[in-house]
Amino acid sequence: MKYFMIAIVCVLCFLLPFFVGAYLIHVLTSIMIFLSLALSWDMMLRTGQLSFGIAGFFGLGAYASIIAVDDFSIDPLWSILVAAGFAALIALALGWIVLRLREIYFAITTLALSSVFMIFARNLSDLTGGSAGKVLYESIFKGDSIKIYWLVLSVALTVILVSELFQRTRIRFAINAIRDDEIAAKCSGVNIFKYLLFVFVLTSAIQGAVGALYAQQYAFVEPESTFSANFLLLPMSMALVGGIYSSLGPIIGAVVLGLASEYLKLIMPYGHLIIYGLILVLTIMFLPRGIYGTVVNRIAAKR
Amino acid sequence: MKRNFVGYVVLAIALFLIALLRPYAFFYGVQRGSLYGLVALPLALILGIVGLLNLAHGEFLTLSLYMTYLLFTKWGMDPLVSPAVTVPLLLAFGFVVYKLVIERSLKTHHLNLLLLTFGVSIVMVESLNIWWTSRPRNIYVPYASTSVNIFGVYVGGYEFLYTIAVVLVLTGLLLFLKKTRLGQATYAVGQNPKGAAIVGINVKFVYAFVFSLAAGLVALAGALLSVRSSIFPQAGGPFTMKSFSLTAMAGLGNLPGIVLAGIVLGIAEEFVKSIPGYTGWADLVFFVVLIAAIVFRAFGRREG
Amino acid sequence: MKRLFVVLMALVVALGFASTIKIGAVLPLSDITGRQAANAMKLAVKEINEAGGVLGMPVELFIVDDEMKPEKGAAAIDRLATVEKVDFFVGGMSSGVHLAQIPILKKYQKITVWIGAASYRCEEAIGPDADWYFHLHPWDYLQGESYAHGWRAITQKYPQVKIEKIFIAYEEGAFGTSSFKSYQDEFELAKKGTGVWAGLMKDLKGAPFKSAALGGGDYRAVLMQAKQYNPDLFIWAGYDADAIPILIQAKEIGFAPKLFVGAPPGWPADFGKNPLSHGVILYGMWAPALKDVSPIARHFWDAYVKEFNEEPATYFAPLGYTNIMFLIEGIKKAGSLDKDAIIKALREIEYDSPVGGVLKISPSRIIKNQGFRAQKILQWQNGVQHVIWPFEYQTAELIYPFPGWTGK
Amino acid sequence: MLRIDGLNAAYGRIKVLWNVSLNVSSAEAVGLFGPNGAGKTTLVNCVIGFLKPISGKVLFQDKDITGMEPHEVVKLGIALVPQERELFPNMTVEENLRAGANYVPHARERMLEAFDLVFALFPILKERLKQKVGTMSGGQQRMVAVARALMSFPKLLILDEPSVGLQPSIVSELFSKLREIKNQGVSILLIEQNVKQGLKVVERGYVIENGRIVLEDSSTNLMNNDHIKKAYLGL
Amino acid sequence: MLLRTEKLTKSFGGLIAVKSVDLKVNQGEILGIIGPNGAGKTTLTNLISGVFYPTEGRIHFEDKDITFVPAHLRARMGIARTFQLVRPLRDFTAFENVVVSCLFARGESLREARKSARKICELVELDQPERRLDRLTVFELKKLEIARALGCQPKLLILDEVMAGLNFEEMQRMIQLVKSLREKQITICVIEHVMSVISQLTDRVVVLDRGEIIAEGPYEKVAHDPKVITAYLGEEA
Repeated sequence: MKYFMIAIVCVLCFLLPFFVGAYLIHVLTSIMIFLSLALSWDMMLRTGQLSFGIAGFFGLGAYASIIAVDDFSIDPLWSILVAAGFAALIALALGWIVLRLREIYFAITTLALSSVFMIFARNLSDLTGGSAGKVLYESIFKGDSIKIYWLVLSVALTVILVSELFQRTRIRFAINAIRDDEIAAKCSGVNIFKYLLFVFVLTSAIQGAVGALYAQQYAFVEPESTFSANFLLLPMSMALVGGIYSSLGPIIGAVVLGLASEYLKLIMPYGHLIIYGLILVLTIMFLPRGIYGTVVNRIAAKR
Repeated sequence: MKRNFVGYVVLAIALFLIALLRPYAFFYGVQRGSLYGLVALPLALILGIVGLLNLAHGEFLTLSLYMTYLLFTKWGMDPLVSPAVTVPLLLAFGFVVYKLVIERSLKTHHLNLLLLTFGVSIVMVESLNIWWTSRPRNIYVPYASTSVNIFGVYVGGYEFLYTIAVVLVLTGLLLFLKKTRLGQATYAVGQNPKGAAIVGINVKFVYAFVFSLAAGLVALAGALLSVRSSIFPQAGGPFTMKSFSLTAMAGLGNLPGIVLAGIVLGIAEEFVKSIPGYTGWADLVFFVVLIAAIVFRAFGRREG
Repeated sequence: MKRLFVVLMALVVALGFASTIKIGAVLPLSDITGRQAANAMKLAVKEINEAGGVLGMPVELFIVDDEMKPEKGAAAIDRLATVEKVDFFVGGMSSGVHLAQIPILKKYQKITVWIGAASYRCEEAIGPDADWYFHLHPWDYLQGESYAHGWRAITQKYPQVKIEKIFIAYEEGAFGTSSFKSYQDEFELAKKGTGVWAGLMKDLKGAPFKSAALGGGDYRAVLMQAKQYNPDLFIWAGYDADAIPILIQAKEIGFAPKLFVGAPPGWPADFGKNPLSHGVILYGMWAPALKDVSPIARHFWDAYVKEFNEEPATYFAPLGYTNIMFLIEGIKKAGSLDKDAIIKALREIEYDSPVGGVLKISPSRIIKNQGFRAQKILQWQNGVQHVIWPFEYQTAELIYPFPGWTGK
Repeated sequence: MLRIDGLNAAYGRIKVLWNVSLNVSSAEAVGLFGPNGAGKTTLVNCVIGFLKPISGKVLFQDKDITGMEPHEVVKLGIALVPQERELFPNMTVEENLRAGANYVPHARERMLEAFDLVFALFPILKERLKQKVGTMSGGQQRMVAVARALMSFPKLLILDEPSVGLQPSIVSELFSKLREIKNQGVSILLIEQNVKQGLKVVERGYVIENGRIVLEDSSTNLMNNDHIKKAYLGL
Repeated sequence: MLLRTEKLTKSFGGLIAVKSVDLKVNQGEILGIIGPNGAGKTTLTNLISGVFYPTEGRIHFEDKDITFVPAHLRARMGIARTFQLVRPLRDFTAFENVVVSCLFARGESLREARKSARKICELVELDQPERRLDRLTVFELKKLEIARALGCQPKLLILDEVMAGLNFEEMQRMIQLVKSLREKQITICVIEHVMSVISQLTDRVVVLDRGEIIAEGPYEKVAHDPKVITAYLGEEA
C-alpha cells in the first residue's frame, strides 16, 4: 500500500507539467536542484562529517559538463554522467587526505577546496573561459522546460532513492555508527575510512551531476555564479529546516523554503530576504529538529 | 616539541627572506595579517568557549562600520574615538542576539546554532541594505593615508594600528583568561560547562558574556577598519570565513596561533601579489597554506 | 485606407483581448542600481499613463526581483510570461544572471529591451538570429572603443595630454577581466597600426586585484606595480566599493599618475565630498551634471527627485527610464502590438535620452539591435561629476594633470 | 541541613522519581543505596539544579532551593562530586582546585587553608600540581574531583558513586578520608553501589528502588536487614 | 597460545603508559588483569584491540603479527572488547547496536545479522532490545557492551571493568554470564577492580603497575604478593 502510494506520487510528479504553468515548473525544477544538493549534504552529514564543499563539487560538475559539451562535443545528456564521474574522481583523490580530518577541520578544508576549484576555474582561462566563463549556444533539449523538468525530476528521484537505500541497508548501520562513536564502530568491525570515502565520493558525484544539470539548463558557467556560496548555504538551510538525518526532511525543507522565497518576493518586493532570514531563525528556534523531525517526534511520543 | 621548534625556525627564516627581498610585501602582509587576526580573535573566542561558529560575525563588523560612520557624519566623532560608543553598543547588541536567539537553542544539535547565526546574518545584511541601500559609504580622515619611512622603505603607516591593536587585544585576552576570575571561569566553561556549573560558575552568564565581549571586540576592529574600507551591507561578510580559516589553521583554543596564522597568510598573500603576472593566484596561496597547515597537523596524530 | 484598417484592428484587439500593455521587468531590487532603475521605470510608466497611455491603452509594469541569482532571474522570466502574461521584457543588470535568462527569453521570443549585462558572453549567448532582442547598454568591447575615440578627441583638444603608456588595475571577476581583455585586444591591433587605439596607445600593462565588494580591498601590491611602470593613463576597473580605498592607498604609496581614471558602474555616496576625489576621471554613461546641458536629462532629474524624494545615484536610473520610454516610442510608431511592426519601428526611431545622447539602434559584432555604443569621459571637480567628452555635452574643462595628493 | 520533600521528577515523559523524601542533618553522613536506574543520580540532579522537579521541595538550611540554578546552589554550600567527574582537562591540577574555591565567596577567602586541607587528604596531588588533568588516570582524576569539591568548604558534600573504577586500596583510603571529612563537621550524602564499604562511612541510609524510597534506617540496622543482605551484600 | 605481546610499549608524549609488556594469553583461559588506577590496563586493551598502535614491540594473535593491523580487521579476526566507560551507539536501539558488529565484524547480511543479534541479546538476557538507549540502566548498558562484542564472534574477548557500577546481585549475574561465555570456547581477559570477581572468575592473574607487569600467577598467589599488596590492594587484602 505504502509503495503503491509512493508510485502514484512519482507518476503525478511526472505528469505535473500538464497541469501547471511554465513558471511553477521552473520553480520546481530549481527546488529539485537544491533538494538534491540538500540530500547529498545530509547523506554526508549522517557520517558525522560537516561538509562545506558542496558548492565546490557543484561547480566542478558544472564546468566539467560545459567543457565536455563545448570542447569534446559530448552529448549534453552524457555530459551529466561525465560531470558526476569527474567530481567523483576528484573526490576520490582528495578523500585520501581530507577524510582524515574531523569536525571544523573537515568543514574548513572542504570549504577551502571549493575556493581552490574556483580559483582554478578563474585562472585556467584557456580551458574554462576564465572570469568571463563559458557559454553554450543552446541549452539541453533546446531549452524545452518540460523535458528539463523531467530530467531534473529523474535525477532528484534517483538521489532520493539512493538516500533511502542508505537508510535501509547495511550502509546506514555503518555511517550511523561512525557518526556516533568512531572507536566503538571500528572495534565492531566497521571499516571507517572505506565508508567515509564511499559516501564522500558518492555525494560528490551527486553534487557534480546536479551542477551539470544546472549548467546545462542555463547553458553557461561563470566562476562567481557557478561556485556561489548559495549552493552551500541554501541546501544546508533546507536540510536543517526540514530535518536532518532523513530523506523526507531535506525534501520538505527544500519545498517549503523554495516556495516561501518565491511567495515572499510577491508580497514584499523590497527586503523579502529579511522575512526569509526570520523564517530560518524562528523555525530552528521553535522546531529544533526541523519540520520532519518534530513531526516524527510528536508521533513517537503519542505512541 | 622539537618538530614545532624546527617549524618555527623555518617560518622565521622564510619571513626574514621575504622581508629582505620584498619589504613592501612583508610590511603590508604584517598589516593585513594583523587585521585578519584582530577580526578572527572574537570569532575564535565564541567558537572555543560556546562551541558555536558565528556566521553573523562579519555582519557584526558591518554593523560597527555603519555605527562609526553614523557617529562620524552626524556628530563629527573621530573614528578612533568612536569605540567609546560603538564598543558598548555592540556589546549590548551581542547580548541581545545571544539572549533572543542563541540561548534557548544551546542544547539542540550544534548545527542549529550555525543555521541560526546564518539567519541572523541574512536579516542583518538585508536590514542594513533597506536602511542604507547598497551604495558604499566612506569616512575620510587625512591621517588614514599617511606614510612612514622604515629603513628606507616608504609604506602606509595607518595600518600598523591593526598590529598594535591585535597585540594589545591578544595580550589582554590572554591575561584575562589566565589571571582573572572571570577569565578562568570562561576558560573552564569552554572545557566543561557542566563541571563549571558545579563549582559555582554561572554558565549562561559566561556564554552571554563571551558573546557580548566578542561583539565588543569586533566593534573595536570595525572602528579601526572604518577609515580604510568602504562601508556597505556586505562589507564584513567575507571576514567570517577568513576568521574561521585562521581559527582552524591555528587549532581550536590557540589564540596566539590565530594572530601568527593571520600574519603568515597575510605575508604569503602579499608576496604572491607582488610578483607581476601572478597576482591572480594570491588567493590560491591563502587556501593552500591553510589546507597544508590543517592536514599537516592532522597527520601528526598517529592512531590505529 | 489600409492604415486606418490596421489601426482599427489594433483597437479591436486592444479593447477585446488586451486592455493594457503589459511590460515585465526583472531587476536586482536589493541593489541600488536595480532599485533606482525600477523607480525610474515606474516614473516612466506613470508619465505615459498620465498622458493617456499608448494606442489608447494604459501601460502596466510588473517588476520581479532577480535577487542576483541566475536561477531566480530565469524563473522570473517564466513567471512574467505565463502568470502575468506580459508582452515585453525589460530590465537587467548582472551578466551572470542574464546568461541564465537567455535560454528562457529565447523560448518566448517576446520583444526584449535590456539595459544591463555588458559581457560579450551574453552577446555570444544571444546569437545573431534574435531579432526581437534589443540591447541598450554598450557591450564591454564597445565601451573600450568609445574611450579610444574620447581620448583621441581629448588629445586633439588638449595637446599637452599624453596617453601612450596605459596601466589597468582590474578586479579579478568577469567585469574587470573583460574590460582588461578588450584593452588587450585593441592593443594587439594598435601595435599593427590598426584599430581605434592606433597611434594613441604605445604600451599596455595590467594587474588584477580582488574587489572590496568581494572581500578584497588591498590594492597596494597592484598600485606598486603601476607606480613602477609609471603610466600616462591609469585606469582601475572595479566596483564602487573600491573607489575610495584605492585613492587612499594610492596616496599612501605616493602614486599620482597624470590621469587617474576609474570605471566603476556606480560611485559611493560620499565620493564627491572626499577631497581625494578632485581631479579623478571616470568613465560612465551619465552624470548628474548633464541636467545643465540636456533638457530631457533635466526633466528626468526633476521628475525623479519629486517622485521619490531622492537623487538618482546611478546611471541605471536614467537608463531604466529610457528603457520604458524607448519601448513605448517604438510601439507608438508601430501603431499596433504586432511584433514585427514594433521591431521594425524600434530599429528606426531616434530617442533623445536622459542618459545624454540620442538612442539609435544599429548592429554590433553579433546582434542586430544594439543601442548605446558610446560612453562618456567625466571628471570629478570639487565634488561634482563634470562631462569632459563628448564635447557637445561638456560641462567643464579638463583638469590636467591630476592634481596629486598634496594638501588633501 | 538538607531536606527533600515529596519529590517527583521526570526526564521528558519518563517519570523517574516518585514522591521521594529524604533528609540529612548537620554533620551527618547519610547513604543513598539502590540498584542502577533507581533514580539516584536523578535525585542529585534535582538537588543541584540540573533538573527541575515536577513537584516537591528541596530545602537547604531551611531555604527553599527547588529549581535554583546550579551555580547558586553551590554558593550556598553544597558541593558535588559527580559520577563522570566533570573536570577541566586542559587545566592543571592547581587550576582545577582553584576553580573549586574561586566561585564560592566564603571559600575564596580561605583558599590557602583549603589547599592545606586537600593536600593533607590527598598528598599525591601536591606532587602533581602542575600536571594537566586530562593526562591523569581515571583514579587520580577521581581524587582531583573530590579535592575540587572540598575546596569550596561545603556544608554538604554529595558524592555520586565515588568508588566506581577505583582500585581497592584507593577505595578504602577514600572512604576513610570521608570519615575524616565528616568529623570536621561536613554533612555527607553518599550515593553508592558498594553498600558494604558505604555503610561503614554513613550513620544512616536510604534504599531507593524504582524511583521510590523503600527503606530508611541506621547503618547498623541496615547492615542486618534481610533485604539488604540478600540484594546488596550477597550474604 | 592465542595472544602474545612482545616488549609492548606505548608512550604519549613524555608519559610512558605501557612499558615493555610481555603478555601471554592462553587458549580457553580467563585471564585477570588488575592493577592500580593509571597502571596502563586500558592502554593495553587499546593496543590489543588496535585503537592505538604501539610505540615499540609486537603483538601476535594466533601466530600472526597484528601489530599494525587496523582495529576493524582485528575485530573481524576475533578480537573483541568492551569499554570501561560504555560507548553505545546512541542513535541506534540496543538491538541495532548488536546488529552493527554482526554485520561488519562477521560480515553477515542484514537478515543474518538480525538473527544473530537476536540470539546474542537472548544470551546476555537483554530484555526488550528494541528500546532506545536512554531507557537502559547501567547494568543493561554493560550487557549491551558485551553483546556488541559478542557480535564480533570473538576468539578473544577483553572485558574492561564490566563490573564497575554494578551492585552485588548484578555482579553475580554478570559472573554467570562470563562463565557461560567461556563454555562457548571464548578466551577472556577480565580487567577488574572488584577482587571477589577476580577470585571467582580467573584462572590466572596479571598485575600491572606503572605500565609494567609486576606479578603473574593464580589469584591466591598474587593476592599475597607483598608488591601487589602495597601497590594495589591496600588494607583490604
